[in-house]
Amino acid sequence: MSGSPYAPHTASETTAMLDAIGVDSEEALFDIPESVRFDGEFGIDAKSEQAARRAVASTLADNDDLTEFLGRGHYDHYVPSVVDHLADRSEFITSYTQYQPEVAQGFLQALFEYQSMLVELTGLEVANCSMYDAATALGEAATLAERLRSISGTRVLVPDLLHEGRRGVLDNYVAGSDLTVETYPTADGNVDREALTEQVDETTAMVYAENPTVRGTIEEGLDTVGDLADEHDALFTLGTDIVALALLEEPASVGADVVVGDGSALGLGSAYGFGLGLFACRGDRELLRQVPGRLVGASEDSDDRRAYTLTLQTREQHIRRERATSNICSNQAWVALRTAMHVASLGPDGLVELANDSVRRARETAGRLDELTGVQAPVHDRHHFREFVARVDQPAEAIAADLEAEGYAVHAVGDHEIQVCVTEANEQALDGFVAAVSEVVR
Amino acid sequence: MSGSPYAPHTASETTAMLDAIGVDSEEALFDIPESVRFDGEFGIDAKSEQAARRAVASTLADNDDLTEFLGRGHYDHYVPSVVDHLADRSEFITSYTQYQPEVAQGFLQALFEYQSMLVELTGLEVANCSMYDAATALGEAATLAERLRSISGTRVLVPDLLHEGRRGVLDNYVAGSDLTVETYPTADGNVDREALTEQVDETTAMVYAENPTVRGTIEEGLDTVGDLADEHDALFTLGTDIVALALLEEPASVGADVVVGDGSALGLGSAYGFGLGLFACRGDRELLRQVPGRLVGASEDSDDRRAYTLTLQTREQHIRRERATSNICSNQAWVALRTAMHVASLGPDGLVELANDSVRRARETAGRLDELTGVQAPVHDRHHFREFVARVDQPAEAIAADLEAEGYAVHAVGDHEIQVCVTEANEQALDGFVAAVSEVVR
Amino acid sequence: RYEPLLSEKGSETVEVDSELPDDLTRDSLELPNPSEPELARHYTRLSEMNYGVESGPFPLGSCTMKYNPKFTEDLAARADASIHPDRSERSTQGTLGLLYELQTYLGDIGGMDAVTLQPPAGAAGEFTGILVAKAYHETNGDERSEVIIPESAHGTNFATAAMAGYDVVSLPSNEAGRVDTEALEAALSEKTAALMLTNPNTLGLFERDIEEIAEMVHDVGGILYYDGANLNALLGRARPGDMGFDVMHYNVHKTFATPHGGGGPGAGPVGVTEELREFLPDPHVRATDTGYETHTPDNSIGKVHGYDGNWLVLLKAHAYITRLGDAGLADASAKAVLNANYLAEQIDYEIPFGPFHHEFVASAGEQDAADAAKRMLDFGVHPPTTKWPEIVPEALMTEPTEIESKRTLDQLAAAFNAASASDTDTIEHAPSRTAAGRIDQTSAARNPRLSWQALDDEE
Amino acid sequence: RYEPLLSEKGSETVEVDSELPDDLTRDSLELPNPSEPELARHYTRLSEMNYGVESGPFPLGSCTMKYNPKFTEDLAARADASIHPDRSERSTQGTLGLLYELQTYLGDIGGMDAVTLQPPAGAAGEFTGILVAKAYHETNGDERSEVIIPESAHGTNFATAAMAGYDVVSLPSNEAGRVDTEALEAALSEKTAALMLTNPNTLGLFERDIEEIAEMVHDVGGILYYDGANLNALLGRARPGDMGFDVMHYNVHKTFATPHGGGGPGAGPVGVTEELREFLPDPHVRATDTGYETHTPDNSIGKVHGYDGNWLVLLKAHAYITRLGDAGLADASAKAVLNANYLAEQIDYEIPFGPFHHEFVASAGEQDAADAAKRMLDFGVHPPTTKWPEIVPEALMTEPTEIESKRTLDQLAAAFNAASASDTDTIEHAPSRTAAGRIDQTSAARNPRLSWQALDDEE
Repeated sequence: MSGSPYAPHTASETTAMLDAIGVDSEEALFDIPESVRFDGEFGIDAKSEQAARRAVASTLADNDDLTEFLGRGHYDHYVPSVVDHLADRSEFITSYTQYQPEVAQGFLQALFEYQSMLVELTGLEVANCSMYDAATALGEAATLAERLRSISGTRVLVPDLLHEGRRGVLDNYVAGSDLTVETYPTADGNVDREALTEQVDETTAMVYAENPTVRGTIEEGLDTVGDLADEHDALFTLGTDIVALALLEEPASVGADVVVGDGSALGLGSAYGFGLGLFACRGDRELLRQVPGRLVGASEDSDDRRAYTLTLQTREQHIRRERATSNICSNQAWVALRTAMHVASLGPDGLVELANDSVRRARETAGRLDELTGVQAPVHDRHHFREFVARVDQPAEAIAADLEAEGYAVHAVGDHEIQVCVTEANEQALDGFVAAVSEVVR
Repeated sequence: MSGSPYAPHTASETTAMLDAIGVDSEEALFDIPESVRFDGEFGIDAKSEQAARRAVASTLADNDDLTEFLGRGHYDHYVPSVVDHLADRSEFITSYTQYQPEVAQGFLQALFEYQSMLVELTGLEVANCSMYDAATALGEAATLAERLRSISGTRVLVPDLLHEGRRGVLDNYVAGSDLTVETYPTADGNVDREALTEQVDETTAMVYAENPTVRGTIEEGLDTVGDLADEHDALFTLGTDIVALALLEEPASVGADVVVGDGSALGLGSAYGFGLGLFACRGDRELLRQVPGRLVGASEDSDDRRAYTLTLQTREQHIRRERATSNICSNQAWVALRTAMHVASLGPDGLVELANDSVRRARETAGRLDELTGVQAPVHDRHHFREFVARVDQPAEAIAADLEAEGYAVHAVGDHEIQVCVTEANEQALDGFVAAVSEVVR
Repeated sequence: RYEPLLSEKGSETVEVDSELPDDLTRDSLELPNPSEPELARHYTRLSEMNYGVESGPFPLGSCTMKYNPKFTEDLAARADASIHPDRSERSTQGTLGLLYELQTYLGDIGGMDAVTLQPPAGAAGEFTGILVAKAYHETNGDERSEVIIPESAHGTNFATAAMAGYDVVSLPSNEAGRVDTEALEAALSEKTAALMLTNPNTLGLFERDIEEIAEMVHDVGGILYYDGANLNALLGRARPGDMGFDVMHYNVHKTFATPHGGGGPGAGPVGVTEELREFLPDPHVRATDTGYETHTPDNSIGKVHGYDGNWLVLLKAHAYITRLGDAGLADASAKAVLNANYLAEQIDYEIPFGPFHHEFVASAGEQDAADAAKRMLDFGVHPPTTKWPEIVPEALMTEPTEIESKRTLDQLAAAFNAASASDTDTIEHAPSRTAAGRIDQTSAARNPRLSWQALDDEE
Repeated sequence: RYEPLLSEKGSETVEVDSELPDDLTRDSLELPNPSEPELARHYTRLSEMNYGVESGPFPLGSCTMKYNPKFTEDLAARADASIHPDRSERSTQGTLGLLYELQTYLGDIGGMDAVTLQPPAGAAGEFTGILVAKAYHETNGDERSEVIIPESAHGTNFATAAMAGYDVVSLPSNEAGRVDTEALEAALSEKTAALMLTNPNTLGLFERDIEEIAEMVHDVGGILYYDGANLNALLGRARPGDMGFDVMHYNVHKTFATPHGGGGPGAGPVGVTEELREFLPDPHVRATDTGYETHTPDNSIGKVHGYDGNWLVLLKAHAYITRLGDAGLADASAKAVLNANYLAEQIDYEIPFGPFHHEFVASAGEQDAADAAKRMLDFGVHPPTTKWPEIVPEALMTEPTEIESKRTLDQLAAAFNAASASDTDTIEHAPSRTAAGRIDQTSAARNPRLSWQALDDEE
């Protein structure tokens, strides 16, 4: 194979094209000084499609076949086959950002529908599909807080249990700003509201809480956190995920100004952390001017028929450059398409049922583990969503390693704490898992 | 789950529809006498998509993971991914026979292109995509011979080595006709032309030969068979496959009137015998009136633009009923679409290269096996295409079983004969295979 | 819009060189040589000029155009489904197990004692069933020469009977659109090999006299054959076996939602009563103590497919039945019948016969049914089957299936009614909003151009 | 044609009951409830109203809209690619191995010593790269406050620098469309943290003075940053690392053919020289004697993604590089440059700057470039990027990529020339043959309706 398999040029076409240009070789078209020309090799052999496929598959096969009971912000829910088939239609997956809306109505409408679903689920007025993941969405929420004139503080308050990835990204996002990040304590998994009350004051730019928390507990009384933020002119940003939104208190009703979190819990399944960041916020003028990411709006075409288009683009980098509300360009549109498809496939009934199952499965599984000698579960005396922390008498790392040898993956989240997440994707393996735990915890 | 997951009716819609009809239950719509009503159960539990998928996959997983060196009329060639993705577009795969050509131009054109590829490959003027497989295509060829007024005989001559499936189907297809099937001998795998000459006379309706043969040998001097049939007003039907057509003598040039065989060697891969029957024939008036299966023809639409349509439908069962040229209705259109895509993906270069590789692989592999103690290969002193028969000192069934235990599948075709087929799908396993053979043949 | 032929986009002629002697090989080969991006665009554009179930309603009577669940495609694409038919049975327990289960499911659903999955299409199923009947008679030393078929039956029935060497006796319908039992009585004799019936028939009417009919056929020693094309009306409500049918075929691409694929592939399993089991095709899958195996039934008719049928299609049908279960299957029929009756209420065309089940046949009346159908295309829906069965003048044979919502049925009815209200000139010049205008069928048949080579020759 | 919103097709409000205390849960939830067939039709129709690479040519300048090989999708769909990021390294050697190999491939291709795959997009790559530069300066105790960016650069460069807390110094181009080295000399100082450059630049011109520029930047202690958006021009011909760049990002969704997905996801790996390796994000994959592991580089900037980046996108890029190899990659660039130059020869619009490589910027002259682009839509092609870079009046920034055939380029040129020949009235009212007519952007922004709830409120 001597060329790109995806370049269609026959030798005679190449010659004809070179003739039309008036040069005698492709080489002659490269205006590159000799001194920086590359004449080495990468050492990568071209392969047939079959061989390339086999090579990549063969390496992938080095991943062990484990049943995962893992969560902590990245979840595996069963994605209906129809989502794969529809999202893979080439008109969707190979298209570009919708700068020519007249030939991009399909994707624009799908994103508009995604936004609308988020509006329903959060109770907020504005949503986008641009955030890479929950962590970067949190970072964008913080810098949004800084940009808002109605907010004067610079302190960002986050729970002490915040997922390390989210905290790390947040630190980097505020690195170029005047913001600082501080933690507030949690009590038995949830916000320690008394302690938080002590910490919030006029210098606070944003209060961040999560529901469910990273340890799977369901928050109680988030409205008081909302009030607290409101009283001190701070942004209240709530972290959650798209399944939990169907069941837990509506963010708007507890005073959330911004919602971030994991959107790809629906639509993508386990993907090694690849996902979609939720982002929704209130819809007042100031926020509309400052919100990061792409927004799709309804409009009309020349025949006065409803049509969709990217809108409020003057916030964006390609127009506003260094004064843009974010540097986001490539985003997660296609994942949002999948998420919307999955939500629509479930419908409100199915989605609420899935959320209820998430409560039930966590409770039941914790109960089964609690019956085992050497395990106490759940550690937190809270309601749980999808996952919970269990105390193990043996060292948690050893337990996790032993379980892995049995074909199961769990989190070791403390010296003697493991975390277990149950969804419909692993529920069928629960009996075997519980048996394996009972073996290894002794 | 209480209903079909693919019926969209909400309870209130069902009620509204019943009201509109004027009945009070779905039950009331069934005009079935009590005595033949069924009130039993099948005992099949409804399942979620996830559970149904898991159940079927779990049973499928009971198939052993073998590397197959199997052929004999059903072949595994690597199907480019693009074929899967394009053929699975719902507009293709969920469409019906093209009775409304104005909304079926896409599939009609694709089938017209398939027909045209077959015309090029066979040198004949007419091709269809309707045959279920090589065996039924052979059966249809025989009954076509009977219908032709230019042919008066009733004897169908087939090689003694004819594949048992093809022979069995042929016997059934002629069961309702005056035709009889006789075998003629082969010599070292190929047609014994002298013996055949003895058998052919004016009572012969059809002579059938294959190239390559079921034992992988390449025929020599097929033109004399063509002449022989021609001289005695018999139809000469040639069996082949779509890869071999790219390399071996053009059927028209050896006097073939009809070509049948395996089309799905391209486009489908190994599918437990599921496939596509090739069917091509001469284009004179008599044959055009008598040819079985669906044909796509070019025409014009009301704006005089080129358009495609099913044509010569008066031959078909839905119009001509018991005087139809075949009872074929549902056919293999979608497999033909895949085959055409695969051919187009290879292009003439790629297809000829694949065919040449098929000759090389058979020769080289036979050579490697021949070096082993306890194996002589190939048995036939012929050129081979893709596969060959090897003589083994040990009983062939035992060799095949021993190889299976090592993870390889071969045919046992005689007491001391195995047959081995090599394509790009198993070539990468050849070293292991030869080593395994060397172990088991001792 | 026009998409050029692949050959028009660029072909290449290669000289065929090989290690074989020259006289064994062809000289050259000319074929299109698109790049993969060009190929993808070509077929993407062609697909956009094609109407499928996911394009809109597809109410073709007797065709049962259901939604084809995607997960069944995923299963069919699995590597462990892609196996060679000549493998040992020991190594193919997964495939044999699924086939055995499907045989069992279909047997239970149809009330049949044994099922073969080998026939690769409905017509192949008919042929298999009639061969079984023939073998049965021959084993009994019984020479029979006729197959009786109602005039409203599917064309395949006639063609199949002829293919099996039988004379066809056509049976008129009575005024109610059902089998005329007096005419049947007259047609039956010891020459009768079989009566082929569809129930509900092509008018959607249940043959209420089915038990009497069965008795009449059996009385003369004939076989009662069930054409499964309309089985979607009866799932979980009635079974051909219970009505007295001896042989039946199933169209899994209709009833069990495997895709029609632009005409195929389908699959046409055949069920028989215990008495006929011994005649089933070779091979037949059965359970053993430890798994599954194939065997040749004692008086097998032999082979009707080179291997074991359209495996991947059968796999999808299995998956569909597994998904729906008893409740889903019964509901599918209930909603199919509900939809047909609701749609019938909404349309202006006359529907002469009833009560119908999953399909009905309206009459276009003064209009040409084919023209009316072309007009419907302009409303973005697929029209019904036209001009058949002939018992209804200018027939519009309509089967919406269970997958349509009330909303979609209302839209479909609007298309019917718009066609109904259109004047002759409009419908004769329809369609006007499709990728191609009305296509000239006559010139296509009069001057057959069946390949791009034929088009080139013309120029 | 119009496809209703999902909500218009039917929504349902469910009361939310659960085992949780009432005050922890919402009261109700209203969402669309389409059946699966309805869902399939909805998105099928929407897809038909969307233009992708397989719909036709897509010559968006600086976007590199290549064909996305299908087999890479198959690999991404494999079950063993669907794993959780918190698994042990021991159990994820397949994923870590592929990531390590991709790091190596990209390092070799860019001439960089170490590569992180964590940034989930090009802009995220820029942010990562600038954070690395910042960490480098801070580690040196060096306070720097400015990032210099040519005015023709991508908007993300400016936004990224600001996001990292830098002041942006905008650099004018010289008459030849390249970096004005005198202006650069004037802009550089010890405040200069970095110069961000694209090469070839957004006019497709190679910055021939790149070595001098690198020396100038390095002389003041600055970091030279390479924006990889235009890397498709250089594969196998030149490497940023060899030109003196210290940091670069790669757009795998451009250069390495992963799909753009209607705006994303992409991936923006970042390569650095040995000196900067210690600042790369956490975690970083490296090889051990027995396999692969992750580690935290000594002076890591920390995290730029919650986990490890857009894994499935990276997997597809790996597969693409594996398929093409050295020869394919070099040919891709050769054909991309050939195509741009050939297309430029065929079009009537003026192209003020050259010699260009994989893209060129034509001027619509008296026409409004955005109008000209709308007119091109009427010819079934996608228009180029418009009105940018501003150095060319009414810019039409055009990048056909290597995947187009001569035939397609000729058709594309015909569309350009038809637009060029169109009168003002025609182009102002274009397009007229698309699913939607010209869409009113102003009213969309003036009265933002960002959800179906907002549309309902309006009524």
